[in-house]
Amino acid sequence: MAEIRIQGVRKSYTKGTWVIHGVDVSIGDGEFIVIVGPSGCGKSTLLRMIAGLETITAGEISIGGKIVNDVEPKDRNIAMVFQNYALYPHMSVYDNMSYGLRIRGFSKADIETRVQRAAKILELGPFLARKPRELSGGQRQRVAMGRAIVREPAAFLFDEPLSNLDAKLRVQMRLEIQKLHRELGTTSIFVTHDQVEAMTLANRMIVMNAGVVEQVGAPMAVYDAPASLFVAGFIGSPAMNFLPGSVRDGRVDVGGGHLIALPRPLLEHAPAQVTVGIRPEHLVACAEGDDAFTFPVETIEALGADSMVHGKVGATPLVARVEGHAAPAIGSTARFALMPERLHFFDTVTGKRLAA
Amino acid sequence: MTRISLQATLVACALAATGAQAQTEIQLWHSMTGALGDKVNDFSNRFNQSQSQYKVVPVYKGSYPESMTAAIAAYRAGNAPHILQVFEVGTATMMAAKGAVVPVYKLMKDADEPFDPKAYMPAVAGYYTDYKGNMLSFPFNSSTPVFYVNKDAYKKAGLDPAKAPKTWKEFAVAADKLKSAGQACVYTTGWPSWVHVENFSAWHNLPIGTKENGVAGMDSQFTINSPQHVRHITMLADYAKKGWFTYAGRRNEAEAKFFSGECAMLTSSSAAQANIRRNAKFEFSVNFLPYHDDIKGAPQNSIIGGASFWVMGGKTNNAYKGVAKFMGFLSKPDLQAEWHTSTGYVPITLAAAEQVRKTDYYKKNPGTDVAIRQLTNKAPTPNSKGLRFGNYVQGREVIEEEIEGVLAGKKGAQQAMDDAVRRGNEILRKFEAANK
Amino acid sequence: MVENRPVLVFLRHAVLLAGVACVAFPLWVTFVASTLTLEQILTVPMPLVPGDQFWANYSQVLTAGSTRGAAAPVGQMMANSLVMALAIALGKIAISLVSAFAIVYFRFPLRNFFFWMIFVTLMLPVEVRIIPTFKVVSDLGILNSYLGLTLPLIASATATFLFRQFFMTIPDELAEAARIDGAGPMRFFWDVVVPLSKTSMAALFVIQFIYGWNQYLWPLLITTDESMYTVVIGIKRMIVGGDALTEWNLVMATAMLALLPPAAVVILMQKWFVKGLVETEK
Amino acid sequence: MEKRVVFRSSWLPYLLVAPQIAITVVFFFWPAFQAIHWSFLIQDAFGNSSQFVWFQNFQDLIRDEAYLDSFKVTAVFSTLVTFIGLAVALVLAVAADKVIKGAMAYKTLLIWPYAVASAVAGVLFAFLFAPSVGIVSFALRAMGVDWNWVLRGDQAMLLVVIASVWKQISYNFLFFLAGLQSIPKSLIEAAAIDGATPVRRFWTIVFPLLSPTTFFLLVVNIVHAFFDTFGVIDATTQGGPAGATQILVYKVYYDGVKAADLGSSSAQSVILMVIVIALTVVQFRFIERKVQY
Repeated sequence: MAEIRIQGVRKSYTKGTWVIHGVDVSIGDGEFIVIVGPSGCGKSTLLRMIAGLETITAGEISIGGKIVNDVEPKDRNIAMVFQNYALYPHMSVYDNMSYGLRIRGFSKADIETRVQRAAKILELGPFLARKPRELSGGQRQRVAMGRAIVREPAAFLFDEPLSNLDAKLRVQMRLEIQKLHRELGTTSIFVTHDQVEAMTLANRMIVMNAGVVEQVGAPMAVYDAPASLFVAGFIGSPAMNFLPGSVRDGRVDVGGGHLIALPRPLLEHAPAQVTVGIRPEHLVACAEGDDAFTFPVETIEALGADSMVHGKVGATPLVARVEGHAAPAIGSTARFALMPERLHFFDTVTGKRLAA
Repeated sequence: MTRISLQATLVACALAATGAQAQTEIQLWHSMTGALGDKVNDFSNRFNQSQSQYKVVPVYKGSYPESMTAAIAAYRAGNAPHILQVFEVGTATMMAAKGAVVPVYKLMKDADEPFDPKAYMPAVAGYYTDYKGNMLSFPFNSSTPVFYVNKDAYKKAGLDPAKAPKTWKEFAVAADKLKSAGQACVYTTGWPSWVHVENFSAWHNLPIGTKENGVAGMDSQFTINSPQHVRHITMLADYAKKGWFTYAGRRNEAEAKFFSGECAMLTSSSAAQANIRRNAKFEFSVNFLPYHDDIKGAPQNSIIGGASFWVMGGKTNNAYKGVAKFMGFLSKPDLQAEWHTSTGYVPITLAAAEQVRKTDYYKKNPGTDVAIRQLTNKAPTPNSKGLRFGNYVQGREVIEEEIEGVLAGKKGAQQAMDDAVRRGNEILRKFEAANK
Repeated sequence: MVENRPVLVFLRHAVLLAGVACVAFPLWVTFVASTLTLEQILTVPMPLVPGDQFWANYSQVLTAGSTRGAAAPVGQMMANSLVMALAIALGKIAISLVSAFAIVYFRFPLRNFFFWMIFVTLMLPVEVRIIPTFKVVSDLGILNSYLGLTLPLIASATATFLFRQFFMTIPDELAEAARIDGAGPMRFFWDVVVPLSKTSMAALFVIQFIYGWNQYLWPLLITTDESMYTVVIGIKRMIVGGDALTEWNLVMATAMLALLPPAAVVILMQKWFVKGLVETEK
Repeated sequence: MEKRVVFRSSWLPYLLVAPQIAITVVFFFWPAFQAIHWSFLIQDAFGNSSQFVWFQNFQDLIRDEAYLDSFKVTAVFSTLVTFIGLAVALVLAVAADKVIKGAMAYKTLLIWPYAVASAVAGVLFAFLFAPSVGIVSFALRAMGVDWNWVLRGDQAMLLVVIASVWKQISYNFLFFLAGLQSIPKSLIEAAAIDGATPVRRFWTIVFPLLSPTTFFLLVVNIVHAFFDTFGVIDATTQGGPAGATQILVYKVYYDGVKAADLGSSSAQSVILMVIVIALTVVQFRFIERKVQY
């Protein structure tokens, strides 16, 4: 169990171009941290630097209070689960799980107890003698986790471990990982590009974009108050609607004849260009006559529980989430009420959230 | 390894291991296969038993070019054999290799071994003797081309089997008859350059090259594009066109065509006799090579082919003493007579030839004396005592290529022989340059 | 297949059977000749059904060799061929495996230089530099030895490339997992790379075994000692019989013996063979 | 393509490449430089004397019509071997590709000649075509063909071509078959639905799609004809008659080994090296293109 501190960490492969621009995070003991972001944002690189698989160009990483910049991966007391599982194809499940222990010179009995314990937790008992190719994707994933567990490391590092699984299995494994974390309480860093995984698994999440940490925080905090246009667009599904506009008389003209009032605290130092963010679920259908936000319905996506209503405000496409059977007819004008406390305002130029 | 040499090696090893007074081992690399190889082993054994100081170890090293290549490589690598059997066309190369070889006359002198060059047959010894009359290598197996005739085929064609053609004119008459009688292949030859260029020249007292066929100096030039040479090659091409002559290849492939009865006449090595006798299911005669009676001096004498023993340089004096003793042993008339009668190669000493002549061997084996008689038909002239051309392995191939070109109808004889001379001279010049 | 007209099917089988017949004909004649006496072969045309000299001819060549040509027993030559083929195949696999491992899994100065050095050897078949190579081997004093027979043929860019290509397909994560598991490079090499390369090794082994067994020019040059002959050159030497007539029955028996081991390897290990062929050339 | 993961060590990689590099240097580079050096020398057979002659060996070669002939022979020989070998193998592969019953048996029966040493193949064909005892020679004579390859260059050429093709067919066959089987069935089915006849389908769909395989085989076969056929030639014609089958490699061997003319042989080696390097570059470029593709 350990605390992991990342201070001013930067990475470049070729001089002058930074892949990671300087990350400062500290991860508490036993915390489950998810690093989320689109592909190429540097999240995996960051994880691999923690693992010791990539060199650290600048800055410091410490695990359990010890600076590990120049420590070999094997000596960092971490275990890692890879996206493609990285199981040794020619070894049995048992051998895969015990390989690291064998190299470290654990006694046979010791290895046996540890592997059996992990197998029990992961329900891998019947498969110990099998080769990885004889297992299903989910089972392989579990073996990969088992390999990490037997080591009883200070931290688990997960590199997109669920992305090779099908949708259903992914949900199931997500729950299992959660459960595992509850049982073991090991510090875990989990990298994913899937914001649902991030939301569901994380104690805190780190949202990264283009080598920069955009926001660090508990999932709901990030959801409620995304720090930037990027985070706002990335977290939440369907993505938040963005209505860019210019500010006039304390109101944002988002086109289509709609003017959205800026909250009072922002009035004084609002920039000229402001983007208003509205999550689709926060557009609440309302009856005719109200002071409504209207647009013509272009398409409907019926998902069952919900229906997505697509349209345009000015030139800006917009999605609203309504109750399954409450979808308006295509061609009709949809009317929604805006909840002022649910609106997000961003500086269109810098992309930053406008805060009082 | 042959069994005998294996034993020899084992014995040598055993001796070395027990630390007994070691015999000096003399390596002999040869190219004698089958019965000939057995004979070489036999001679070596007899020599080894005749004394206890030296032990000759014969090793078969593949065909002549292969064994020569091996020896050259071994020399360069510093472990050449003491004695190397080299075929006649390698003679000039070996002679030019100063330092790599020890001339036999010098070897014998240094070892105080009795040695008289005059005791050797001139037609044989001349081939391996330098301009000053010093014998440089020890002739071992020598043969000469002779003319074989299938008597049964002659009979069938209505020819007199007792009268083999003496001249090419007579040959044409016989060939015509044989052809008309339905003989599939009238005449063929082994070793085309040896028979139809080298021996043709000697037999008709024509030079093959200037400087006494290269014996007198490395700056010789080929002269095989003379009108007589061209005429002979033209004749062969003409015969081939008429179906009187079937080309069978550059080596001894023709012999099988003769003893299988396919071809009725053959010119090839006298050493092929044993083989032909074993395989032929018909009567045959051995005769002098045909000649052109309108060329002055013909028939002169033929020249030899085969191989001689060269002594390689860089060995101990003690070993050379052994080598000299071995050569002395090999020249003994008894041994030579035995070699001659059991293999078909000619005896190398006059004494041996005389010894065989005194027996009734030739009567019992008609034809076996043809080679000697032909070689000694007249006293050798500068044109007929032998030849010595540098890199003649290549030179002979060039000549054969050109002859093949003529026979295949690709070029005329004059053109081909001119080309052969030009290309051959280039090889000679290169050899001269390399051996300055 | 789109359509299956009987005529087309018939045609296909006919073509294939003709192909098989053409390919097999020389083998059949060889086999037949190896069971005849020399006299039977010399009666033109020779019979095309096997004779009764099978044991006579084969035991003759295996134990004693030809009576007229080079008289080395073929048994010894087969042993030499086997040693040579095995040494070349295993040696190539071994040195190519480690050098490919170094080139793929390490970054070090001169890495590219070494890589190109190995690549260039692709361009220089032994035939092209045969004489100077011979000289080198002769200078090293390893003429007429197994070392001389095999060493110069052991360096092979093809094998190195095959392994390099294969290593490239081993997921990076495997090495990373091994590093995290605490394995050093050599441990990773032995525990992961070598076991994973087994199929490539098997494929390469088949190809290189054949390559080694069938070497001709090289052993022809550097062996002058009959006890070092390989069976392939042994046959050739039986044909250049000097003044004697070739004993075709024995030559053909030897030919059968020379071609059977590699043919057996190809046929029995067909899967690896095809894989090896396709992969070494890609 | 580069590996993401690397191990770090200042000495281990050198140790690992050492055997291969050592052998490469000793048996490839040293001899290659030696060949270049020797090509400027004239030496006697025993290496007792040598002179530096600059480019004379090369000049001699250029003027030597036997050498120029050898070039022509090599060109003719490799063209014939390549095209006949490819054509026959392609026909067989096309036939085998569509066969379901006995496909494996056919394959097995067709691939074994690959295992036969070219020298042994040469011996087999030398026997079949031997002028007096050869059974094929007999058949040819019976059919009235004037068969005598010891004299007739074109027949000798035919003989070595047949032997080389025989040996190379299995290789070509395997690659063509693999190539054919990698062509998606749906393409051919689509063409069939478009109404293309089998022959038309072959030329318009299958053959173009096979072109990478064909090109690859083309290069491999040329190289094969250049070098691997040494055994065939040495066991049959030995370059004759009149140099009609003397390919470049054989001449290098002959001049260097049998005729002990090291200077000329080395100069020929150097020229051959240049040719091989050119061929390799062609092949390499092709591989590069294929990778992009």
